[in-house]
Amino acid sequence: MHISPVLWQFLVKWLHASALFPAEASTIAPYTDALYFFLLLITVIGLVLVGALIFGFSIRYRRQRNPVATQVEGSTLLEATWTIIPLAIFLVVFVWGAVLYFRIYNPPANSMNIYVIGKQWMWKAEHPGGQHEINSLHVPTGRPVQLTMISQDVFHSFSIPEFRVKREVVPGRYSTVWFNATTPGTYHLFCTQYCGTQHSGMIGEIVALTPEDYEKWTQQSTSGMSLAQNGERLFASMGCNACHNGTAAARGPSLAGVYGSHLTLSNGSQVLVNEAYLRDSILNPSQHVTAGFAPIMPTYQGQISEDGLIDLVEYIKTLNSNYRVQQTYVTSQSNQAAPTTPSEMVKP
Amino acid sequence: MSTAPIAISNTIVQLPDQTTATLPKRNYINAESGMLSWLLTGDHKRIAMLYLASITFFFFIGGAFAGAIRLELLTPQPDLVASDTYNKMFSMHGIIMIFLFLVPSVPATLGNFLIPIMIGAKDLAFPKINLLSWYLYMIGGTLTLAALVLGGVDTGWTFTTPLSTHYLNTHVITAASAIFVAGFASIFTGLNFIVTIHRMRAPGMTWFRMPLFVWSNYAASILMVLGTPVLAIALVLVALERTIGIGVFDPTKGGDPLLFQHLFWFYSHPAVYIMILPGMGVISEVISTFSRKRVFGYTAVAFSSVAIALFGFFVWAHHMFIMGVSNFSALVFSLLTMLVAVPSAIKIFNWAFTLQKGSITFETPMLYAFAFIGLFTIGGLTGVFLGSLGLDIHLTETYFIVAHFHYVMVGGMLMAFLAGIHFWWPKMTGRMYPESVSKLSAIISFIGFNLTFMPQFILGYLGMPRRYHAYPADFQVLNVLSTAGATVLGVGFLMPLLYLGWSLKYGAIAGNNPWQATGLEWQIQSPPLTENFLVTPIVTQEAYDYEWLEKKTKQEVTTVG
Amino acid sequence: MDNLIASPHALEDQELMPGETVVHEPHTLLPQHRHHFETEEQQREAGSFGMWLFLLTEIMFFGGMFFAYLLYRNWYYPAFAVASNQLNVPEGAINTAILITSGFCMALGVWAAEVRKKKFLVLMLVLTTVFGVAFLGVKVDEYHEKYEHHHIPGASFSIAEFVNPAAYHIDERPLSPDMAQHTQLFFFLYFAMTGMHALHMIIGIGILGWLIWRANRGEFSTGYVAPIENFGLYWHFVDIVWLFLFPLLYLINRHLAH
Amino acid sequence: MASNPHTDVHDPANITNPEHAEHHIVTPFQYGLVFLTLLVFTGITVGAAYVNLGPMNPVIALLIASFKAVVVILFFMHVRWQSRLIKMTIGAGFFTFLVLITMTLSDYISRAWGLW
Ligand code: HEA
Ligand code: HEA
Ligand code: HEC
Ligand code: CUA
Ligand SMILES: [Cu+2]
Repeated sequence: MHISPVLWQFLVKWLHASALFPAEASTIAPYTDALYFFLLLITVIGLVLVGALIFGFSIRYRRQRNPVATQVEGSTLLEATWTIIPLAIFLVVFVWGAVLYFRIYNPPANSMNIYVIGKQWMWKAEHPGGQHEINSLHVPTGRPVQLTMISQDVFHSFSIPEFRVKREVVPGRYSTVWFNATTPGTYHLFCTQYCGTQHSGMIGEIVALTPEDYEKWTQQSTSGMSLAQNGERLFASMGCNACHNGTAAARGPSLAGVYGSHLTLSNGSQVLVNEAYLRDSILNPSQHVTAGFAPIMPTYQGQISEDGLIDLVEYIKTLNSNYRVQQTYVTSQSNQAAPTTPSEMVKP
Repeated sequence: MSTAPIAISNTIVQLPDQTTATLPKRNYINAESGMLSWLLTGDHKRIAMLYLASITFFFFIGGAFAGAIRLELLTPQPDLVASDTYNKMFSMHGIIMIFLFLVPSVPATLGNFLIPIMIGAKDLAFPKINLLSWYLYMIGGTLTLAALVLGGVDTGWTFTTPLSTHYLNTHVITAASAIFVAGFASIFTGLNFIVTIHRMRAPGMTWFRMPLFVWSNYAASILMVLGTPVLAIALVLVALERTIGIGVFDPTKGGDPLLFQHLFWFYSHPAVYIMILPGMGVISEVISTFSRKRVFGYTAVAFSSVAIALFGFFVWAHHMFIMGVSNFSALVFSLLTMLVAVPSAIKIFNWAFTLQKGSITFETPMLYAFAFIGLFTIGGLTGVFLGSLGLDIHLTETYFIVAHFHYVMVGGMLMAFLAGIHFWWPKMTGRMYPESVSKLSAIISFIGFNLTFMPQFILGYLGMPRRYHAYPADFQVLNVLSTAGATVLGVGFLMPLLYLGWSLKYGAIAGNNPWQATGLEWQIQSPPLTENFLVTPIVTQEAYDYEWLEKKTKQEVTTVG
Repeated sequence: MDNLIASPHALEDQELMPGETVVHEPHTLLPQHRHHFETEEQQREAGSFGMWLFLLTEIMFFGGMFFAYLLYRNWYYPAFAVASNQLNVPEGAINTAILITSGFCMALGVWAAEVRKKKFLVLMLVLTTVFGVAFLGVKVDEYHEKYEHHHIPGASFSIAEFVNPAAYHIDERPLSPDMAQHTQLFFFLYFAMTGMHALHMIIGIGILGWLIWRANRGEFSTGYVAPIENFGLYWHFVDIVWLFLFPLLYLINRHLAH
Repeated sequence: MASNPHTDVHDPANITNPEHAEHHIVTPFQYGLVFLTLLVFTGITVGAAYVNLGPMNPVIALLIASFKAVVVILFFMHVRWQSRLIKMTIGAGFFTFLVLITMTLSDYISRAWGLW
């Protein structure tokens, strides 16, 4: 819906100032709000209509004025009207809502990725550069940020009202959401899915920083090890490289370049290798056996934490050539393992 | 006592001369006496009264929890109770209100009492199963109280896995079995209604002569019979998972937690229509009676009940939009949600047009019915907000939902229940409730209700999550309003308890048909005889045929007692 | 829709109505007639309709488990196939036959009641019970076997046989440990479904005992067949559930086993 | 028991009330045929399981099971001679069951479609 931008801003500012309305701090927010106001309008119209009918008739046909009722059977025309008009309105709402849904859940290709782990009762964010945060999340404004989220125990839900985005954080599987913050500031972060005793304590803050400030922040809070570097260590210490060493004699397939590729499985189907697939093939390897290999890989279910899995996944994502795999024999000091600055963190 | 009902007066109440009137000598209440005669009764009317007493009891327990919740939320800090206590409070509030109050509210009390009479039968088809249903309900209630006394449950009423199966060590199994047992109570009620409506109608009572109340209860019964067992099996699986922990719902063992959600909502979405449909039936009766007019578009209203019941089975995943159902399913379920909203809209407009050209009076039931229409419209349309995929992302799991469902459940069904209780009180007890006090309480509840739940819509859009024990201080003002409203609302709900109790002894004698309504139930004495009809009625008139009633009233000399 | 709309007993009773009062003259009605029904016919039809509605709830009740089975069978097909091969097909097949026989006896029982042959009715009910108990007996044996092989889900569940079948002289390909873990899901569903089925049988046998007692007193040989008929519906429904359980649980991927 | 005072009071002629959809009595012979059919198909279903039919194995098994179920419903449970109401009731039950299965399954199947 197109309200004049001036009017829109006025309305939003005014509502916000009277604390009846959350700030619009992401690019999505105006879209959500537009649908919201449209629906509010429909509701008000519907309510006024129904109210007018009820009160109008009540006054016009009250016993004192109309002592004898006139029996009416019904009217096909009228009834068709109030079947079709609401139906049409609801269908518009459906289409609009569906478009919005895909806008919110379909990240742009160039978004930067941050991992989020939910557990009773805290949020842990892991930036690709290795910065860890608890119950807070620093993001730059002006560029799309995708969150890849997973829960270690029960359902949680990651909600940023000022951005109008929210997504369930599910145990056992990655879920994603993205946003593009517009205004620097500090915003609420809530866990909105009931998750046990301290559910209401599972809150935090979203700090949206200008790109420059964000740059500064990443520099200051780096732990020195990127996720991929952590993953590299794990890869060695868990013994993965015993099989995945990229040599001809290796019992497992080479993982170089596997991310983003299409694999053929032994049952003939094709899969796209994404984060979820990588995670799953570490935990349930026999679920999808790569063609040409025996199902000998052991399961790591219960042996690697979700953090560790994220590290491994990030590491595997960075393996683009056999050369890197060879390198894993020596725990590398390489700073090539993963980009530390956001500008390089572009998803392939 | 005047025979013609068309006196120009403020009220159509046709009370017999109070100086000479007495209650009928023989009626279902005094047919037998003693505790056992109630506990072992097969009479649908007595079972209805048993149900009425028990659901009222549970309503006030649930209401007490609501009061405590609102009190805690008065301040942003977690100060009144501990977190897990708070969680137990809203869980018990939800469980009690839904399974022990709202689901049985209209069907098991008014429906039980009236359906056989409305279709001209002497009782429900299976009186013993009807009684069994009440006992199951009581066992369920007792188990719930046991779970409460033993220390409570904190799953929320939705029992979300894997939280409920692996992460809570409260009395989940006790609560689950309580719901399991109470579920069978509602299955048996529904089964009884369906058989009765199909098989026991009086001669001449065709389907399209049945009062709309019967239609809507029929539709709700279908949902009870087909939906509830799925909830039962879901709860059985939760209990098994909790005790032996196999992993049907546990992702670390290869199970899918969403499977539980599918099974749970397969029941619980139809359940919301179990909760609203019988209330809609009440509204049809009340609106028609007090505007003295046949319901506008009888067939459309009747079929829309059935349509709601049918479509109600196809939309459950709208409770799981962001929980990980596929995008394809989200789309399908969102579309179907839009479709299921239409029959409700049809009903609203048909009721509004029933008033047109009527001769309207404003007794208490009518006030409640007006409240229903307004509040249900708000509640229903905000349901459409939630059904709209993109908006649900922002609104789900916030107070917006809490407001939505209180508008439909409290503003809708509870108001309809109160409308029905007032409307049929004279029939059930033989005595009138006091009119002006009850009007006052209707108005108080209406104001209190809006004050309580309107701010929650705003809170929801601001992002305040539901099931929060403590919240950021910026939300306080609206929460204070809400708590204030709840206090008013509490008064509004406490008043009927008092004056209805009072009226049992001191209320005016009602006579057979104080409202001059057309239903068969109004053509027999109040309170009715155990066997309802001395002579099985032969139905020749349509439902809501006020001309027929007028003729009939003119002919007969009304006697009471 | 027609027969829904017509009141089922609208016309036949009309002449009676005006004079009829609530005080029934007992000699016009059977002892089992309940006061609130107009006719025997109405009571009978209400009874069987009610029974059918109850069976609908049973369909949905088992339906939830069938869906869980369907889902996990597709997800973990190898585990389900191998675990299914550990079930005892001969015993399962014999049990199917036993149950069908029991259902057959029940059907004959209904016939006996209809044609008022008391002795035959009692005999058939007894046979129904006997076959029902036999079914449960076989089931107990199967459960016991699962117990011995540590196939009962829970703490003592062991996947050893699936990971290393050769060591147990089982002619199967080994499963990887993580897939083998999912055999537990199979056995959980196996026990939940057959257990729930067995529970229905046990309840049924209890009712059968009561019916035999009543039949023996001659209650059902005077044309009052409703209880027998309705119980028959229940019993046959329980059979039907088994008719699906047997192929679904026992017969997954049998041809690869040997 | 013939001595039971209740039993010989009155011959309940209205069990086979002519005005009503007559109460059909299935003969033992018919039951016997059904019984044999069921046994035979049980044999077939076991046999079919040991033949490699690829993805058709479960389909065949389910078809046979459904066939047997229909036979039981029609004959043992007398539905063939029942009123339309009963038939519709049973239909409604299976319909709802199918709704549960198909709509839920469609979620699981379409999850693999990613954005679609
Ligand atoms: C009585 C109970 C009841 C009723 C009747 C309804 C009715 C509806 N509900 Fe509601 N709902 C609940 C009880 C109920 N609900 C509960 C308890 C929850 C939360 C459960 C939990 O999580 O704890 C819930 C949650 C809920 C959700 C899930 C939100 C989420 O978790 O994210 C959704 C989403 O689609 C929804 C939608 C609807 C819709 C579309 C209707 C429709 O049926 C409404 C139809 C009615 C109307 C549309 C109004 C009449 C229309 C008019 C007068 C026309 C107006 C005029 C014009 C259009 C011009 N409801
Ligand atoms: C029929 C259903 C029903 C009814 C009638 C109500 C009635 C009320 N509810 Fe309820 N509510 C639910 C169903 C219902 N609720 C459900 C299903 C949930 C979700 C639970 C969950 O998340 O799992 C919920 C959740 C819920 C919440 C959200 C809690 C949270 O998410 O943290 C709130 C908060 O305001 C609330 C408030 C109220 C209020 C103020 C009333 C008022 O209308 C109540 C008014 C009545 C009274 C106040 C009683 C008056 C009597 C007395 C005060 C006397 C007391 C007597 C003694 C102490 C002996 N409810
Ligand atoms: C015993 C040898 C072995 C070990 C140890 C092992 N793997 Fe594997 N892995 C395999 C084999 C063989 C496959 C291919 C068959 C399959 O998919 O199961 C494979 C497949 C994979 C795949 C799927 C991608 C592809 O190309 O098929 C990933 C990702 C993977 N392994 C990661 C790991 C990680 C991470 C570790 C350590 C934590 C690890 N593996 C340890 C043998 C092994
Ligand atoms: Cu985590 Cu709520
Ligand atoms: Cu719903």
